[in-house]
Amino acid sequence: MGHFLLRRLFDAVPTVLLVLTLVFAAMRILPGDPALAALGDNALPEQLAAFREQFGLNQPLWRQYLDFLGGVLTFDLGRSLLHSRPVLEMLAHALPFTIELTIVATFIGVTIGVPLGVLAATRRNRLPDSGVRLFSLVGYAVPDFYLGALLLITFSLNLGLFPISGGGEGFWDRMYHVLLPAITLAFLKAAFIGKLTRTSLLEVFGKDYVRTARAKGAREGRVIYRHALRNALLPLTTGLGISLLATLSGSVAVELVFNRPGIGTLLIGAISERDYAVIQGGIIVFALLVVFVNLLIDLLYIAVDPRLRVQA
Amino acid sequence: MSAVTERLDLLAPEPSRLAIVRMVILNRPSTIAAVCLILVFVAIATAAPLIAPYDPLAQSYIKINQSPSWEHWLGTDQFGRDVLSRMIYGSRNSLIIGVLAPLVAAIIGTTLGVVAGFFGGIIDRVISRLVDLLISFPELLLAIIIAAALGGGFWNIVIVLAAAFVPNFARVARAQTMAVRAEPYVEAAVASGVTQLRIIMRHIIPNIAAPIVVLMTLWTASAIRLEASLSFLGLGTQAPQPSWGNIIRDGLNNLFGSPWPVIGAGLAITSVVLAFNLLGDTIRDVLDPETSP
Amino acid sequence: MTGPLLSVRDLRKVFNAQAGFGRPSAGVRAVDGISFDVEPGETLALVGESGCGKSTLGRLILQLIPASGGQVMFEGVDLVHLGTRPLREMRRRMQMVFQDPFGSLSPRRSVADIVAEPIDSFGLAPSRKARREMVADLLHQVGLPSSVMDRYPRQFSGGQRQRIGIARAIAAGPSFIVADEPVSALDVSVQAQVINLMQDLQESRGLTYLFIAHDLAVVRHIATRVAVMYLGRIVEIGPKARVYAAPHHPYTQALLSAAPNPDPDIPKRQIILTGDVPSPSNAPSGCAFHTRCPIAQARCRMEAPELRPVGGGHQAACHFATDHPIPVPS
Amino acid sequence: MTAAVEDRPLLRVDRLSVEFGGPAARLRVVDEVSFDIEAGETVGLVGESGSGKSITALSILRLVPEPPSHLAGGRVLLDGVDLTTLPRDQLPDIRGRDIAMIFQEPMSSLNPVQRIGDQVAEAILLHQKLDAASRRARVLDLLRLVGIPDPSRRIDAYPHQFSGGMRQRVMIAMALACNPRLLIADEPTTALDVTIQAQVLALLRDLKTEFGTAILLITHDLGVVAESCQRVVVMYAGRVVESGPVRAIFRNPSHPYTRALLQSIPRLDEERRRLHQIPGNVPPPGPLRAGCAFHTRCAERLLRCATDRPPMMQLGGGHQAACWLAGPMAQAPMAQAVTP
Repeated sequence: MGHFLLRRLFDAVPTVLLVLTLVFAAMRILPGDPALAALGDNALPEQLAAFREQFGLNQPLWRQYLDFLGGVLTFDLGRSLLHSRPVLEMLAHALPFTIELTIVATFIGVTIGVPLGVLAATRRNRLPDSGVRLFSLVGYAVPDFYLGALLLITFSLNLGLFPISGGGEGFWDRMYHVLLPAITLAFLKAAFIGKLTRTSLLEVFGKDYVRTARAKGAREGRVIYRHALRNALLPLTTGLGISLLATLSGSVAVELVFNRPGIGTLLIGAISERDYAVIQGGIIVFALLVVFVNLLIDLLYIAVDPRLRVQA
Repeated sequence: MSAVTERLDLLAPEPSRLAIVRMVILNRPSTIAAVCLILVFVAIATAAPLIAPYDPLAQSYIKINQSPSWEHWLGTDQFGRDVLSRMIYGSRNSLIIGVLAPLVAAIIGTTLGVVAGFFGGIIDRVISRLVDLLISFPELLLAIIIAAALGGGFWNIVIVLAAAFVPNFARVARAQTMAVRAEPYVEAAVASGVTQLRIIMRHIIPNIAAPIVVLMTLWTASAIRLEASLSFLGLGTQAPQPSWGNIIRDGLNNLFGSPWPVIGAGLAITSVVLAFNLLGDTIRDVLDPETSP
Repeated sequence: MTGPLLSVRDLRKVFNAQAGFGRPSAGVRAVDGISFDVEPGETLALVGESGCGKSTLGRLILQLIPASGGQVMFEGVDLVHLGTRPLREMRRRMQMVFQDPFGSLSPRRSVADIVAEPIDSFGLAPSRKARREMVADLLHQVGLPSSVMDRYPRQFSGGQRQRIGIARAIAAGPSFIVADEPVSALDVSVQAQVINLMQDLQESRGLTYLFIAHDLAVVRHIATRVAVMYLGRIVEIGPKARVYAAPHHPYTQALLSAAPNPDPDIPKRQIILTGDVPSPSNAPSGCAFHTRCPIAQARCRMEAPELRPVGGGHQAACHFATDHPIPVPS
Repeated sequence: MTAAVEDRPLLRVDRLSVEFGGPAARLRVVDEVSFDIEAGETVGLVGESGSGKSITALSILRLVPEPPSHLAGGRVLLDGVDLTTLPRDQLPDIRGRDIAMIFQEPMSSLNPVQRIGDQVAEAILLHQKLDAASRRARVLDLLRLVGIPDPSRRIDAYPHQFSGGMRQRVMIAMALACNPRLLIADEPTTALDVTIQAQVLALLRDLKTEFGTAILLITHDLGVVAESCQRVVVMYAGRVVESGPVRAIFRNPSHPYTRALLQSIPRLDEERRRLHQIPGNVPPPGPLRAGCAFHTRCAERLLRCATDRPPMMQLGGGHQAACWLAGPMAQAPMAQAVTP
């Protein structure tokens, strides 16, 4: 058990390093001079020089790389050009909104998706099964921001049941604000998880040990929940990981539609305003979130699959 | 059913491939609908200049944010441009990117996958390491990072989307290659003195083609959706070029006035992506029966 | 060409299981120092249970997997230390028949292309027409109508696919064939057809077989000499009649007594070994069989016995292998 | 075998028929199969692949998924109770308690994510009112009984920590948990090495003598049948072609298929120049066929064999064969002649 965990932790370090290098390189190969692009064409030469000085752009690349890495380790991500606030502070403010959206969306998505999948698998080729398949087909196709816009139009604009924008203050108000965007993401996740549950269950139904369970006299209910679903958890865990990551990236667009002050809005805003430090910070946060989610899924995997926990 | 056919201790003679195709397509109305929709979509995209009522870029200050009318079936956007024409030209964008990006990704990804899977050793470890890293990133995030670096624009999006898909093709190709390489008929080829290159061409590629083609069809759907998302985020097709994504983006700030541009463009994306997903499932059932759920 | 067609000397193969994180593992000694000769026209059978390394040995001899040590002299040439180009030339003289009828034929290629693969690879067919004639003749030799040439493997039964595999194996006119459990996956009645075919081809084309199998009855029928393997080593080797009549190694005795005989009246002198076949990754010390051997002594744990002659070209690797078979504990 | 008290066998399979596929392509995989199993007896159900032996066995406990299969006729009487007409929700009461089953693939027949102790205890949990402690004790006894070393430590292990032979022993322990009167073993040793197979077959024999459990042994290996079974049922293309005491079948095979089969297997105990070859291939499952299923490959076929289906001819002593040539006036029993 420890061995597998240790290896996963040990793998995470180079991954983070590689990600940071990718981000560092990405920011440095922007077409044109970053200072010019940031300050605009009519910027005065000394302004450009001050900007380069501030961002150390005129130092040798490896020097910039070390400062960059040093900064990340000491949580000093530099200051935002436009809002002259430390990037870290802006990120810290925005992060909770993204996290809560992802968690609520995942919760709703899984609690709808898994039962739907079980329903479809156990009543194969009958109404619920084709219903779930249609639902997942649509779910796979609808772009998240489009669904968000539709829900926004009907529930917020026309019916006025939900706020039109903002993240809300205080627990209940934030929950009130997060619900509609979470439902948007949860709809797509339920479709994905539903289909995945259905396919993994159907695959498990074909396995020999399910037949053994029946031969022992277990009734269908026990066969499904005690044996089949328990084994379907393995592929489901991978599916959950993929869907968590998909929600993270989906949240960017949905935050824009619902005007939520999350990391997504921050990042997209920074990109359009060419605010380097914030872009860099935003991408780093997303990258670290991805690595964290992957680690989380590996831990879940150990809990679910004894073969990883216990050596032969 | 699979357990039962095994249990039959015997292989019933397999129906010819044509029979499967006919059976799968004919008795699935959804597939016929999907194929028709794709054909319509392709027709619109190719004949865009002929059927679009107005020039998609023509602005007019007097007709800003008009709701649908006989003159403008979907109304106009904040620059007075005809939304319907922009949608028609936008389909061109989606089609080309939707087909091009997965194609480019398939070629690069499959080559990497086959090389890693067939030769193994250090090449395999390096490629797999990179693929595992990139695959852990959702496509959209990867696309955003690269788009942020490269900026928008048609060819950049193709590169962005292709780069986002390459890891998936590489991983599928590698897994399939290793599976085929372990088959006795490849060992038989080695024993018959067939050179490695010819083994790849004659045995590996034909036997991994099916899952790759299925992946390409499914990725066409994702490419169209991702292009729309990127354009919506302002990282894809740059204004004033029309794309379904940025039509929705523009339409958002005129939701009060007329939600129709958003609803129209959204519907277009959803139906085309749905059609390609359906097509992908059907192709999988025909080409790769074992893996169909 | 006098002397053996094939002589294997101290052949080894170590599969290094993934060196664990930080702790290099010793690796799995799948083939642990094996030597034997095969005379032209002979059928040497390799018998043993799973994990004994018989399939690995077959692939090692044909250089389908690189050897970790030792020598494989084939027609006077050491294959282990041969360059790729000359080795490729030698492949024409030695071919392989596989166990899995469904995996040994590429699903996407026609029977003609499959059978003609060696012909194409060694450029033996001057023209397309000649190629088709050669394929037709080969199919005829294995009892299949030439009309099946353009069909695909999925349209054939297990037995028919094995015949196609055999046609491919003899296509380039080899002198030596490694048959890796060619009939294990077939039904009894189909098994007989393929065994008879292989014997007919041996007579008509003067083939030499290395026949790998786990079914002792099939081996008794087809082999001229038998080698019994356990955990990567040969524990007994000799002419079939002697090994079956008077097995000298306790493992061979256990194998022969365990194999069910289709005759209810034959008294079962059952030697039932206890425990499981140890895994090759941590093979027991000394004689690998000592953990399950009914007559194991202290010496067996310390010292691995070498093959020693017990008369008439018959050898056994056991400290207590005397010239008469070991008394079987009642 | 003395007749049972009320002359009623433990299990009677009477003209059982099973079909697959919809109305368009109806595959008759099991065609009017009949045989009896007396209490405490081992019956071998032998046949090549495609003979329908496994489907027959699975159909006794109706473990073949319906659809795509369905019972097309016949009865399965357990102590007079017809399992084919029993409502489906009452079947679980019989499965594992009166009739238990073990399967061919030890590697995939156990639940990979559940400890073996729980899997063996499950049948007890389902059929007997025992508290957890006594259930665990019972499982330890069972594991010891089937020869698993150090059961107290192994009870909490997972299937992937066991070898093929050990897993098959766990399967047997699981099947015998509620002391069933009949154990159906579907090719229990086919996937095992020959020395391990010997251990498992010996274990089955010992358990039978100790608990009097009847065994229906499904196999394609005639050696296993000769060694373990008292009576044999030979199947071909979904039908029973011959059945009877094991010595009668091996000494006096009265159906051409049984004879050909016995002559085409290489023998451990005797030299044979060339194996007898049954021409043609095992027929794929198809619709109901006229005449005798083996006639296309039978060297001794008569004209009528193609059209008239031979009834089961009684040859005395429970030995019967479905062949026009095997009538009461059958010729002298064919010795195990070496074929010319």
